[in-house]
Amino acid sequence: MIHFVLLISRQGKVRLTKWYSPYSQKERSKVIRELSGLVLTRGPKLCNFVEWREFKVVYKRYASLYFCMCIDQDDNELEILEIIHHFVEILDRYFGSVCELDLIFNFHKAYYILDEILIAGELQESSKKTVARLIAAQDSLVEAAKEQASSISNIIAQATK
Amino acid sequence: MAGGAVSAMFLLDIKGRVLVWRDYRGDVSAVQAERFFTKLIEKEGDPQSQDPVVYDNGVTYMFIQHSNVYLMVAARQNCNAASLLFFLHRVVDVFKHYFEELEEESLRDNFVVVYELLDEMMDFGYPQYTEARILSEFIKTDAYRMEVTQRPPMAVTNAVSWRSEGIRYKKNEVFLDVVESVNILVNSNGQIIRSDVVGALKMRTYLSGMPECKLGLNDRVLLEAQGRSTKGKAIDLDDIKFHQCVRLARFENDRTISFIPPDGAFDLMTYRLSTQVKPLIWVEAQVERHSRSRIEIMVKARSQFKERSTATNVEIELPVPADSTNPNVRTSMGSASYAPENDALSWKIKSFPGGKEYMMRAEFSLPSITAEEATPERKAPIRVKFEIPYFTVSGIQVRYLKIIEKSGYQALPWVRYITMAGEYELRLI
Amino acid sequence: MSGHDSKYFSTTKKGEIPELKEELNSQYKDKRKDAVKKVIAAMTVGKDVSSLFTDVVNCMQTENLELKKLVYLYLINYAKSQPDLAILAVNTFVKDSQDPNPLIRALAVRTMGCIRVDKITEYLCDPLQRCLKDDDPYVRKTAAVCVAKLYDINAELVEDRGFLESLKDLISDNNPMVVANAVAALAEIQENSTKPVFEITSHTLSKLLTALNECTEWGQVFILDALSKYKAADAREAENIVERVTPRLQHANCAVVLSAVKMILQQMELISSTDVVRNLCKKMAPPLVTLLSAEPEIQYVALRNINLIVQRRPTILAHEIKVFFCKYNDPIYVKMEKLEIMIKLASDRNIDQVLLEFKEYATEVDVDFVRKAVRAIGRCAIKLERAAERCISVLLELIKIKVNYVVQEAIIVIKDIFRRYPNTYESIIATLCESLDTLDEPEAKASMIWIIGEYAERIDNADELLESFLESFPEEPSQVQLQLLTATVKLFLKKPTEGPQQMIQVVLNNATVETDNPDLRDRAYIYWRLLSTDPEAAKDVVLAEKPVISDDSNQLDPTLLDELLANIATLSSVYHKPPNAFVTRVKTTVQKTED
Amino acid sequence: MDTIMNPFSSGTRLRDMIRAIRACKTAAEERAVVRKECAAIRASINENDHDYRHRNLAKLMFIQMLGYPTHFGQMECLKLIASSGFPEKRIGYLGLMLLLDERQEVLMLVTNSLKQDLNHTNQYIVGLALCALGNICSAEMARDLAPEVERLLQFRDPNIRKKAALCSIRIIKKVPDLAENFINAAAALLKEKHHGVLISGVQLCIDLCRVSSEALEFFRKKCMDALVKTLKDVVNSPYTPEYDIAGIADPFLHIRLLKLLRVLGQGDADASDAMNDILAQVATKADTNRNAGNAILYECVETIMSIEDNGGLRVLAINILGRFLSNRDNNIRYVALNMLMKAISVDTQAVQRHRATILECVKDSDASIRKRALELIYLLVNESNVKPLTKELIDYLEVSDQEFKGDLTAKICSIVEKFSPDKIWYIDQMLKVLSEAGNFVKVEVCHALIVVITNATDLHGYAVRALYKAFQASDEQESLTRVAVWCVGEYGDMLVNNVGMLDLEDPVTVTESDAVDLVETAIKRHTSDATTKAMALVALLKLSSRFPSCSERIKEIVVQHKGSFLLELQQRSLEFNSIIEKHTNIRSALVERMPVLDEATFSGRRAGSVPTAVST
Repeated sequence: MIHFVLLISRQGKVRLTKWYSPYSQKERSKVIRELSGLVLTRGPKLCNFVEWREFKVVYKRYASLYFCMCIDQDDNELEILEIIHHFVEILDRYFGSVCELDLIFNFHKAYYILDEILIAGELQESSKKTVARLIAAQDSLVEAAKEQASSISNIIAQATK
Repeated sequence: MAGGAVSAMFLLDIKGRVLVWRDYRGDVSAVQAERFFTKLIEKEGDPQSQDPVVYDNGVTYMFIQHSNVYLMVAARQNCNAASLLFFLHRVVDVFKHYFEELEEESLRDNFVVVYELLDEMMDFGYPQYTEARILSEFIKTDAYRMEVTQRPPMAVTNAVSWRSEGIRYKKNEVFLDVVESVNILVNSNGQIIRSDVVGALKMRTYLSGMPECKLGLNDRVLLEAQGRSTKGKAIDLDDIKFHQCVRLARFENDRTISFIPPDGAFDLMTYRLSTQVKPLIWVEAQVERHSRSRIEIMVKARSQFKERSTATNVEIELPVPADSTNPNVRTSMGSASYAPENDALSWKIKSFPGGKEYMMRAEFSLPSITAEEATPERKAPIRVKFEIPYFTVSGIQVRYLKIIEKSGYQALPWVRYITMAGEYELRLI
Repeated sequence: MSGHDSKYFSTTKKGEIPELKEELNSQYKDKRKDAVKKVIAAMTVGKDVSSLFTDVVNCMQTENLELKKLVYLYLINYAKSQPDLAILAVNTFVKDSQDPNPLIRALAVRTMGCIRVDKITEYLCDPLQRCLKDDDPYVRKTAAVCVAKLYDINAELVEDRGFLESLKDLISDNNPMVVANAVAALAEIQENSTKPVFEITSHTLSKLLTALNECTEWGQVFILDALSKYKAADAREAENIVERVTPRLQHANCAVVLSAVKMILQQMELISSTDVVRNLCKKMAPPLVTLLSAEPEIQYVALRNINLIVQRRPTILAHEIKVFFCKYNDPIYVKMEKLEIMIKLASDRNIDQVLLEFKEYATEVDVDFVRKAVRAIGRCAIKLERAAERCISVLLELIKIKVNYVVQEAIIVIKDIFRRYPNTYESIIATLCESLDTLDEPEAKASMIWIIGEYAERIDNADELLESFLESFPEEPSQVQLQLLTATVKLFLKKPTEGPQQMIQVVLNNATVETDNPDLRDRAYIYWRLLSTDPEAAKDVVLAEKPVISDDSNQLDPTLLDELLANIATLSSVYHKPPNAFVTRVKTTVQKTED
Repeated sequence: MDTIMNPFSSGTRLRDMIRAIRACKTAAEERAVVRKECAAIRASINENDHDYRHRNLAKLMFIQMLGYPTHFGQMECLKLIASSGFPEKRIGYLGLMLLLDERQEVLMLVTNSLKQDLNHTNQYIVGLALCALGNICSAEMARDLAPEVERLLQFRDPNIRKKAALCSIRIIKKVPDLAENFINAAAALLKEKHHGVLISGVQLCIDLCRVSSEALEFFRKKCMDALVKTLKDVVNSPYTPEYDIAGIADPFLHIRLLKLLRVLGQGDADASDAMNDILAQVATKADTNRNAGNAILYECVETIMSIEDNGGLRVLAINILGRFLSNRDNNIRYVALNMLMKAISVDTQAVQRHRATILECVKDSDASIRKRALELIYLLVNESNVKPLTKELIDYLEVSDQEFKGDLTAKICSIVEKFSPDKIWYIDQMLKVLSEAGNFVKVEVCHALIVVITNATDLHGYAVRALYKAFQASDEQESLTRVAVWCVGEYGDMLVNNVGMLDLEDPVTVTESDAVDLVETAIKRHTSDATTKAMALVALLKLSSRFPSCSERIKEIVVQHKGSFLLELQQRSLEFNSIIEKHTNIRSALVERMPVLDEATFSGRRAGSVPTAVST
C-alpha cells in the first residue's frame, strides 16, 4: 500500500502531498524534512529506493521535481516506479508538456488527477485515456456550472439595472 | 592554544545547499559540509534554535543567517570563534555594500565578484580585510570594471586602513547624529526589572584630504580631569566602544577622542548607560475572556516625559492568539489594526506629547475548532516603538567637533539628537 | 527506466562540456573569458569540469586580472585531481610573481600556496623568497601567510629553506599588517612543531604591542591571541602589559575585546595587588556586559566565555545579573546560556528577583528551556541556604500546575535539595508522592525511589510505594533498577519486617540471576553477601551518614578552568573542553572526490 | 478558477497569493504573508460569505501543504460538500481529504452528506464521495457507510465499481469484521473486462484474503481457474495501445494478478499446481530490457518463491535473481538483494553461491544497496563461513561511513555472537569491534560479551590482558572502557600475574598500580558517563581487595565521589569507602569472584525477550 505521495522540488519546496495513512501535521512536516534530506542528497546514479523507518520510499526525479511514494516493505518497488511514471504521463498529457509551474498554480488539478489514479493507497486505473476522460468530464461539469452561474448573474444584473 | 584558522567558507541557500564556497585548506569538503548542514536543518526544522557553533566529526561549523543565505565557516582547529562569527557579520556588510542586498540571487548573479572578495577578505582561513569602501576601489562589479589593471590601494596595508588618500569635496561637511535607544523589561507584576540606554554617535563625513578630527563630549571623567565644573551637565558613560579609527591609547590617556574618519557613513562610537530609566511610555493591559471564543482587551498608554517633548511614530504591539478572528478595535487616539503577521494588534499614534494618556479597546473571537496538537501560545510581551526627537535620556552633549586638515579648509559640523525605543518589552499580559 | 523520461519537466540540455571546450579555445578574448566564467559557474554548482583542465590553463596567460583570478580559482580546485597537468601552470605563476603590479604578484604567491600538489611546492620557494622581501607590503603580508601554507604541505622544506627566519624578520616589519600576518603564521607553525619556532621575548612583546595600535582589527586579534601565551616575568611586567592592552576594551570589534579580556585575565594571575585587581575587574565588567548587545551568535560565544570568567572572578559581574535576564526574542541558545549564568550570579541579595524570572521562564512553551528553568530554581536552593525555602515554595507552586515534565524536573532537583539540607524539608515528601504514577523519565523515577528509600522510616507506606515499582523491575532502565535495589536494601535494614524481607528477595533475585547487566549483578551480590555475612556492618555501610552535597557541582575542575581561560574566545572556551578533545589534525594531501 | 466563480471578488486571488508566497525570500517572510492571508480568510469565513468559500478553501489547501495550521477552515469543507453543485462538492471533498484525516472528530459530521452523495444521481458526485471515503474514513464511518459501498460494487458504471472496490479495501482494513460481506461482490469483479475494475477487484481480493481466511478459501475454490485464465489472456493479449507500456500489456494488471495468485498458492499445493504453467510462461516471456518487464518478473519470482514447491520453477526463479544481481542497473540489483532474502528460506545453497557478489554490495557507494546487502549477508552467515565474512566486515568497518557504522556494528556483533566457532575467536572479534566502533555497540552486546568471558574459565586471563592492551591503544570508546573496567576489576589479579597465559600471547608486564591506573583513567576522563564511572567504583572496590597494597590509593579515589551530585556515585563512594576503611575483615568476602551467569539460561532468555534482528 502507498502510505503517502510527495512531490518535492530540487529546492526542497513541497509541491504536492497526499497522505493515505494518518499523520499529524507535525509528523507530516517531520516526514517531509527527513525525506528531503534523504532523497535530495542522493547522487544521480544510485538506485531509486531509500529505506526509511519501517518503510521504503521509491522516488524518481523529473528535471527539478522529485516524485516520492512511500510503500510497505513487501511492495513491488519497480512497479511503483511505473506508477509514478504513469502519473507523470497523465499530468503531461493534461497540462500539455507539464512544468513545475503548472503544478504550483494548478495544484488542485494535480490532486484531482491523482485521485483518479489512486484511492486508499492502491492503484485504481491503468489506462491513461480513461483517467483523462474522467477528468475532462468533471472539468466540463464545472465549466457548465460556471456558465450557468454567470448567466444567472447576468440575468440578475439585467433585471436590477 | 589560541590562534588557528578555518578550513573553508561556505555561502549556503536556505535549504543548506552550497551556493559558493572557498576552500582555504583542503581538509573539509563541500559535500561533507553540505551533508552536515542540511541534516542540521532537517533535524531542527529551524536552525535558529541551534547553537551557532556546532561540532561534527572533527569539524566545527560556525554560521549566521542573513536573509535567505547562511554564511558558514568550517574549522578543524581551535580557532577564535568570536573573531570568526564577527567576521561573518562583516562579510555580510561587505556584500551588502556591493550588491545592495545580500541574498541568494545576488550571490548567484555576482559569483565572480563573490569569489574575488572571498579571496581578499580571507587568506588561508585568516580574516584579512573587510573595509567595503576600500575593497570596492580595486574589486569592482561588472558594471564598473575597467580594463586598466587595478593596484591595491594604499589603505589596504596602511595604518589608516579605512580611508584612502586624495578624497576631494567642494563643500566639506560632517553630520553627527546622537541616537539613544532605550531598552526596558517590565515584569508581569509591573516592576521594571532591567533598563539601559545604548547610544550611538552616527557620523557621515564628506571631507577632503586626511582630516584630523577631535570630538568633545560632556564626559564627567574628562571634565573633571580638566578641572572644570561639572555640575548638572556632565554625564557618566558606562562603556564606550570606538570605531577602529579612534586612537584608543590616546583616549585611555587623556579621554580625548581623536581620529581620522572614514569617508561616508560610520558609527564613530557607541556607549551604554545602565542607570534606571523611568519608562518613557508606560502601557497597561487588561484581558477578559468572556467565553471560550470571545476575548476583550483594554489598554492604557501613558507618556512619562516632559510636556515640551513629543514622541513620534509610536507603535504599541499587543500579542493576541494566532487564530484570532475579526478584531474589532477602538482607540481614543491614533489607529489600531490587527497585524496577523506578528500575531498582534498594532496601535499606532503619530504624535504622543508628554504627560498624556490614551486608551484602546479590542474585541475578537476565536474559531470553534482548535488546532490539532495546539502548542500553548508563547507568552509574548507588549512591545513599544517610538522616537523622541531633540531629546536624549542621558543628557549627552557634543561640546565641540574640531576638524583640522593641512589644506586648512573650514568644515561645517551638524549635530542632531534623538531618542528611540530599543528592546522595549512589558510582560503585562 | 532512464532515457525516455528526460522530456518531462525539463528544458533541453545539450552536452555542456564539449560546448565549453570549444568556447575556451575561441580566438576571441571576450568569448574565452565568458567561457571561463561559465566553467567556474559550473564548478560552483558542483558539476565536474575537471576534464577542461588544459583548456582553462591555456587561458592563464592574460593581462586581464579578472580572467587571471578565475583561472587561478579553477586551478586551486582541480590541481589536486590533475597534478601532472598542474605543472603546466607553474611558469605563469613564476612569471606573475615578478609582475610589476603588486596585486598580481600577491595573487600569484597566494594562489600557488593553495595548490596542494607536492611537485609544485618546489617551484614555489624562489618566488616566495622574493615576495617575502617585496617592496610592497601587500605582497609581503600575502607572502607571510604563504609560509604557513607551505609549512602545512611540506614542513621540512620550510625549515630547510630558511623561511622561518624570514618570517621572524617580518615581526620587525614597518608595516603593521605584515607584522600581524607574520604573527598568525608563526603561531600556527608553532602549534604544529615540536621545536621552538615562535617564542615571545619581552622584546618582541613590546614590538607587537606597538603594532597593536596600528593594525587592522583582525590583525589585532592575531596579535592579542599570540601574546596571551606570554608569561610575564613578574607582577610589574604584568601590570605594564595590562596597561597597554586595556585600551582595546574600547574597541568596537568584540573579538578584539574578548582577546584583550583574555590577556588581562592571564596577566592578572600574576598581579598581587588587590587594588589593581579590583580596578581591572571594574574595567572589564562594562565591556563584557556590552557584548550582550551584539548579534546573537556573538552573544552566545560571549556567554559561554562569561560562564568561565565568573567561575574564576565571581566579582566582575556580581552586580550585573539583570543583563542576563532573558528577552522575548533571544534565540533559545542564548536563553539557555543566560540561565546558566543567572544561577552562577544568584545571591542572597538578588534571589527574589531571580526566582521571579525563573518562574516566568518555567511557564514558557519551549520544553528544554522550561526544564532548565525548573532545575535552575533547585540549583539556587542548593547554592543559597537562606533562600532555599523560597526556592522550594516556588518549586511546589510549579508542581501544582501538574505539567508532567515540570513535575519530573522538580523531583529531580528536590532530591538534591534533600541531600543539601538533610532533615529540613522532608515535609514536602507527601506532596511529591502524589505524582508517583505520572513519572516516566528514568532520572525522575530514580530520584523518587531514592527519596522513598532514604526516608523509608518516615514514610508510612514506603514499602507499598516501592513495591509498586517492583513488578516492572526487569523492564526498567538500569539507572532505575540500581536505585530500586539500594532503596529496597535500605528499607529492609530500616524495617526488617516480613514485607520488606520478601521484597528484598525478589529484588536480589531479579538483579542477580535474572539479568545480564554485570554492574547490576555486582551491586546486588555485594549487598547480598553483606546482608548475609554481617547485617550490622550492612547497616553501617549502607545507612551511613551522608556528607552534605556542595553547591559547586557545576563548577569546572580548576586545572581545566585554567586551560579554558587561556583559550578565551576560541572554540575551546565555547565547548568548555580542552582543544585536544576536539582538534584532530588530518593531513589531506589529496582530497577525496565524492559522488 | 476563482475569479470566474467570483466575478465581483475583492481580496487576493489564489494565483496572487501563490505568487506572493513564492516571492518570499525567507521562512519569516513567508510566515508573515501566510498569516496575513489566514487572517483575511478567517474574517471572510466569519462573515459566512459563500461566494468566497471556494476560493478560501483552495488557498487553505495550498497553505496547509506548506505546513501551516488550517484548522479554522475545516468546517468550510463540510459546508461546500453540503451544497448542491458539483464544483462546490469537488473542491469541498478535496479540501476534506487534505485538511482533515480520520482522527478528527469533525469528520463524523460529514457522514450524512457522504451517505447522500453515495446515493446521488450524478455518478461523478458518487465518485467524489467514494474517493473521500476510501482515502480518509474512520472505522466508525466505515461501519456506517459499508452497505452503500457494497451496493456500489454493482453500480452500472465501471468507474464507480472500481472506486467502490478500493474504498472497500479501506473499509475492511478499518473493520475486518465486515470482510465477509464483500467476498461475493469481490469475486464477481474478477470476471470483469474493464482493466480498472479488474485491477481494483484483484487488489480487493488480496486484501480480503489478508483479513479473512474465509475469503481465502472461497477464492481458492471458486476463482483459481478464472484468474489463471485472466492472466493468460493478459500475457498473450495483442497490442492494445491503451494499456501498453513498453510493449507489455498492462503490467499493473499483470502484477496484481501475480500477487493474488501468490496469496492463493501459498500453503496450498493444488492451487500452486494450477498456476505453474502460467508462472513459467510469465517468467520466460518478460522483457528484461524494460523496467515494466522487470517489475513483472520480480513479482513473478516472488510468487514462485512463495507458493508450494515446484523444483523446476524455483531453479528458473533463482537464475533470474542471479541475472538481476549482476545487472548494471542499481534498481535491479536492489530488488535482487531484496528477493534473495526471501529465497534463502527456499534454497540457501543457491543464494550462498552469490555470496561474493553480495559482499561487494555491502561496500557499495549506494546506502540503500549497502543496507539490503548487509541484511542479506547477515542471513548467509553460518559456522563454515563466519570467519572470512567477519573479517571482511570488520575490515570494512574501519572505512565505512559514519552513518553506516551503527548498522554494520550491530550485525557484526550479532554474527559473531551467533556463530563463533570458539570463544577466543569471539573475544578477539568483539575486541576489534569495540576498539574500532565501540560507541556504536549496544549495551546488551557488551553485557553478552561479559557473560561469555565469565563463562570461559580458561580465558579469563587472556581476556583481561587483551582488554588492557586494547584500552591502551584505542581512542575513547565508551563500551570498550566499560568492558575493560569490569574485567580488570574482576580479574585484575590474573592481569598482573599473567595467569593462564596462552601460547599465542605475548607476555605483558602490568603492575598492580598500572591496573588501578586504567580504572582511574576511566573514572576521571571527562567523556566517561555515569554508568562507566559507577562501574569503575565497583572495580576499584574489587581491586582494593585483590591488591591490598593499592588499598590506600584506591580509597583516595573512591572518597572523591562522596559528595557527588550523581546519586549512584555518591552512594557507592560512601558504601565502598566505609568497607575499605572500617570493614576490611569482610571486604574480600564481598568481592570474591562473582557467580557466573549460566550462559544457556541467559541466551535462552535473550532469545525470548529480544526480538530477532532478522527483518522480513
